[in-house]
Amino acid sequence: MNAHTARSRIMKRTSAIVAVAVIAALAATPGQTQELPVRNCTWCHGPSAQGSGAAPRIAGQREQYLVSQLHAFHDRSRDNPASKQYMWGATARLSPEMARDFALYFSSLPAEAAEDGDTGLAALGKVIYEQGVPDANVVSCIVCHGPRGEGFEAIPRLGGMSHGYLKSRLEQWGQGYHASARPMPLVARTLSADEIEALASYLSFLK
Amino acid sequence: MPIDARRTGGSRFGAAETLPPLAEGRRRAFHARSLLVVGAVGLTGAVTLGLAGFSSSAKAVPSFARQTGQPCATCHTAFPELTPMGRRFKLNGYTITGGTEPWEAPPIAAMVLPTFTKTKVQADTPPTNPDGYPIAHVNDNFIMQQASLFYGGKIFDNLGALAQGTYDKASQHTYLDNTDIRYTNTFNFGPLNALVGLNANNGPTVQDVWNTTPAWGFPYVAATLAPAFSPPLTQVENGWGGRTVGTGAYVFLNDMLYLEGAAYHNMSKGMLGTLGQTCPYNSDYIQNVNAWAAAAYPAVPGLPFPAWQPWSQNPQNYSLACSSSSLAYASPYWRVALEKNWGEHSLMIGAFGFYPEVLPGRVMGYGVDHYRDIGWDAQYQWINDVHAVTLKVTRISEMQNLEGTFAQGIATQFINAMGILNMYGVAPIPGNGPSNPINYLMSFKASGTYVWDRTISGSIGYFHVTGSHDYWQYGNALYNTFQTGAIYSNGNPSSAVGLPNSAGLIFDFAYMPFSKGGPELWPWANAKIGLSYTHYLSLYGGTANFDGNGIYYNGSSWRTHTATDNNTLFLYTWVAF
Amino acid sequence: MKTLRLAFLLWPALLAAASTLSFAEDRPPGPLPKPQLDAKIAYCKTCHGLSGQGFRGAYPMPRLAGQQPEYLEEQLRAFIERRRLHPLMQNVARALNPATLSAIAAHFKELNPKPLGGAPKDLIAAGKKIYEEGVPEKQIAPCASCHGPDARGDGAMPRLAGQLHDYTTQTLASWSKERGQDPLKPDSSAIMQPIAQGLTHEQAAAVAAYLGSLE
Amino acid sequence: MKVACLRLALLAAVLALASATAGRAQEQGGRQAFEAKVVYCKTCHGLSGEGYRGYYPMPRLAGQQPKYLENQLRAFIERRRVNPVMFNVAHVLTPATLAALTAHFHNLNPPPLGGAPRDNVGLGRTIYEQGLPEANIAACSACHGPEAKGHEEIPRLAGQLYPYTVKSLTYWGRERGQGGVRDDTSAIMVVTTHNLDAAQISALAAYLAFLK
Repeated sequence: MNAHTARSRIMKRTSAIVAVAVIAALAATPGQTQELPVRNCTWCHGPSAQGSGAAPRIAGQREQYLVSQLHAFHDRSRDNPASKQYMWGATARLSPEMARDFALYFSSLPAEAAEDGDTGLAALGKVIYEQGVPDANVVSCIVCHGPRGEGFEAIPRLGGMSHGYLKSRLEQWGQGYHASARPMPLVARTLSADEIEALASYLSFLK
Repeated sequence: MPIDARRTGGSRFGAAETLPPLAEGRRRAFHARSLLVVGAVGLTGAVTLGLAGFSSSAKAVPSFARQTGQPCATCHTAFPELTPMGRRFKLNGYTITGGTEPWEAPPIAAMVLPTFTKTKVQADTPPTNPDGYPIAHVNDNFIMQQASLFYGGKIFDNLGALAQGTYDKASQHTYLDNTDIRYTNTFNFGPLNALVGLNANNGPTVQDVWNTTPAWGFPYVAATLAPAFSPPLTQVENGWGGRTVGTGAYVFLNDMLYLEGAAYHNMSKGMLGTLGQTCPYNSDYIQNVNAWAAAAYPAVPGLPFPAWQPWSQNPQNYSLACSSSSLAYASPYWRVALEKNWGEHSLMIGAFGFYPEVLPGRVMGYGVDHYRDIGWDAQYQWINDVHAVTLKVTRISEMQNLEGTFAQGIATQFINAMGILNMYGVAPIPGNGPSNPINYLMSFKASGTYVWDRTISGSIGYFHVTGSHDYWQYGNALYNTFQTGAIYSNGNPSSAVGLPNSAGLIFDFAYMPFSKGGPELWPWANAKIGLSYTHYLSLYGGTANFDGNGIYYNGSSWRTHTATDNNTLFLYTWVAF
Repeated sequence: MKTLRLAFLLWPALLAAASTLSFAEDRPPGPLPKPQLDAKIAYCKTCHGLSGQGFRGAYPMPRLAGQQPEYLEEQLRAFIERRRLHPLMQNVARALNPATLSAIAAHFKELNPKPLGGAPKDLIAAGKKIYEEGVPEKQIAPCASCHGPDARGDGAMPRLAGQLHDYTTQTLASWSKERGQDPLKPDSSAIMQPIAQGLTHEQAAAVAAYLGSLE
Repeated sequence: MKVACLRLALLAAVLALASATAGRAQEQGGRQAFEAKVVYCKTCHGLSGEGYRGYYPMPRLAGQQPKYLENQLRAFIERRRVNPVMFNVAHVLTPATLAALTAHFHNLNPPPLGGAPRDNVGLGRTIYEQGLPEANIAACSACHGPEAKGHEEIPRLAGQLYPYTVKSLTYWGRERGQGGVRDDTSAIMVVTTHNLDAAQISALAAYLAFLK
């Protein structure tokens, strides 16, 4: 009984100390995200914005691209199933200023490569990425997205994005979603399932 | 729940044997039912356990949808089951925004839950408690099971809460249901990203974000007017919810590793009363007091309370009569989980532990029961645009060092044997306590849920309870017969073979019309119309006549209890707005 | 950027100044040093063909290869003095001082690429006839009498051999509108004026075709 | 893995054989194949051939002189003009497809894509129309025409993308006239591109970018 009482006391004291320490730590950190509620984004896109699940990496993404996509969600022209489900609501009340701020913030974060594609397919993906398949009217991606998949202005950075995200975007363009994002629907329509798989694999490793 | 049920069940004191057993039976039936609801099958943290016998549930809280601008399906597959995003919303302390601001629409939501319950064979007695739902029938019960009011959302900055106030129709009272308050922040230490939170809640695993732990495990809703027999539950399952205060801290590292520590403290009876958690009283005691104690014992100065007053006129009576167990000391709880998300997949493996130090029946002087509950759990989810599959498995093993109950049982037996009149009108615990000072109980659950297009869900669950052999704990038909001289069904967990072993299957189908967005007028509304069926494979170590008892049905035909008699069809409608 | 803008603002002023001032005043006398001269010649060849053989751009750019230096120099002066109207060439020529101009003219004189060609072959015979015999009924003298039997020219008389036929046609058609435009300072273009006027379009085309085929 | 390697090998084989065998487009023949090829071109060069600003600027093809286009596509194949991507694109085109494509693009007339700095459009116009004689920069208009519509093998410049013009003029000698081919028309531009400085190129490109 005494032992239990003592244990209980220690526990109470320990939990109190822990609580105080944590509160102190919390209070001591500068509120770097006070104005910009980045947690609204990192909630799904991962704490370092490296993407999680269906939510793509947004860290290091092109600022102009991020802005354009936020607007596309807002005006509902980007109508992929996941966009519709998550991003329409998330951007419904987003002001253009805040969209710009978010874009600026996330574009400034360092990006990590997902490296979750099929390594065996990466070589084929590289050929398609760099050269296209002219016989099949598949354009080369490199001309718009750059040799390291770095993107350009409002053309997104692709290097190191997750295999699953890239794949579903390409598939969904082929299915008619987000038709306003020309010329990507045209590109996606010419790609076979295998080629999409290979491209997504290659890009997931590209840094 | 056998222990609790015994504790709260009929007294063996004095004229107990002469009291109408029916009342006792009702009581026990009621407790068994509430346990089913709460814990085993239990909805979320639902609360109250054997004690009060009400159950509740929290679900897709529309105020969350308003605050985030997200449809229910962002966080829930089939609510209240969470998606990876739902888990992160909770871990972030309900503070994610993106939708309406609190001043535009307060984070208040409401919910009603009308249900209909039908068992394969009607119960021996209508499921209700002495002052509870007055119009329950032995079968086919329609009830507006509960109505809840939520505060759900950000309070300010990084502080957020889910608090649920519930009116429970079956027990006809209002109480503070699942409550979880959090303060969170994020830190980066080099490559390490840490989401740190402080948390206060009112029941173990109420704060947990996976649906493998008892508070939010499958099935998510169950009848408050449930069948007479239900398997016993472990401590972490049977829900200290609503009767304890847990404080703790957690950290979620790199979006992957979750570590949590908490301590649960007892709530004072006064606080329980304030929060609406009525404390079940001992009917024997009341009957004793009202019927004859006052006459037998005129006022005696110096007694700790005026036992002769009608119980209802003296709050202290009520307080003392509270027969629920309480936590004797701060009881630790820990949780470890590793969740890995890749693409559309999410896998979690984890473990948790709860070590309640229980004061049985709040009776001091006989010692404390020490429990050690260790749970292992795993959950796999695959969610894409159309399909969502969730597979869950949980195994909880409990070591019971029943020091206090055992000692009280011996004392009760001694009192009964010696014919000693207990001046307080209350035996230490009713019944004889457990046969063994140390028992074990194991609860295994596995379930799978498939949701199509976020609107139609189908689930199958399997539960299996095994434990050590204990005649007194799990009932003894021969003993009952011998004791009472007549054969009654008392509804008490009764096993002809002294085993808790039970198993069953649960099927659940539901339609959630508003998961992708509610009606135009109020797009945050959520609803779930569901049908569930529980099929008992065995109860208390048997299938046919598992309790060794029988009853004269309709006054003439003799009937025994079969496990499948309890098979329950349950129709429910959740409407939250 | 600022300097650029400044240059832009100053540009019209520079143009105006250049047209009134003698080119010699703001430029060092004497020919350019070799590298700069080469650069200048390459500049000419951008339009007039890499071997001076002429080039068909938006307009036909005349062959300069083998051209008489005296004629070349005179024409460049005519551009500068606006006796011959050609905004582009006026602009080009005023950047050249006399010594450079001479050096360029000497350079082109030495070139002898094949004619650019492209003239309709069926007109060559008729053109040869006119070139060698003139059009007596219109008092048009044989071209050969001034430009020489092989059309190589001499001194102030330009070489015509190998000239782009479309350039020749266009030149003859617009003679009086393009050349001898300063009444106060008549020049040798007056000699050709009646001839250019006297030739019909078909005759001019025939002569041009013949000249275009001459090496 | 195996499948991937196989596909890769196949792709390589196709690439190698493509110049020797007739292109797929011709084999398939028909209008549909041609339309697909047109869409293919437009994927990069703009859906109306107006050009597109990717990581590399994709030049405007609309209104371009067929002869110029044809010559450039041949230049890619013959490696007179070095561009790995366009090499791949060009070498699968049959002569008939190529001719039809150039005609198709010649007939398009979308407004210019624009998007150039406007500060020095005036200087650009001066260079274009009059040249800079002191700097030995010939007037562009002499060859490319007063409206920059081009002529035969002389390309249209009007409406060309600013970054493309800048890039072309800046790296002229490195991209064009490669492989020691003597009669490549790109030689004509060498001197001018050499003499233009960055500011002048920018001004010129900006002027052309807005020209309809």
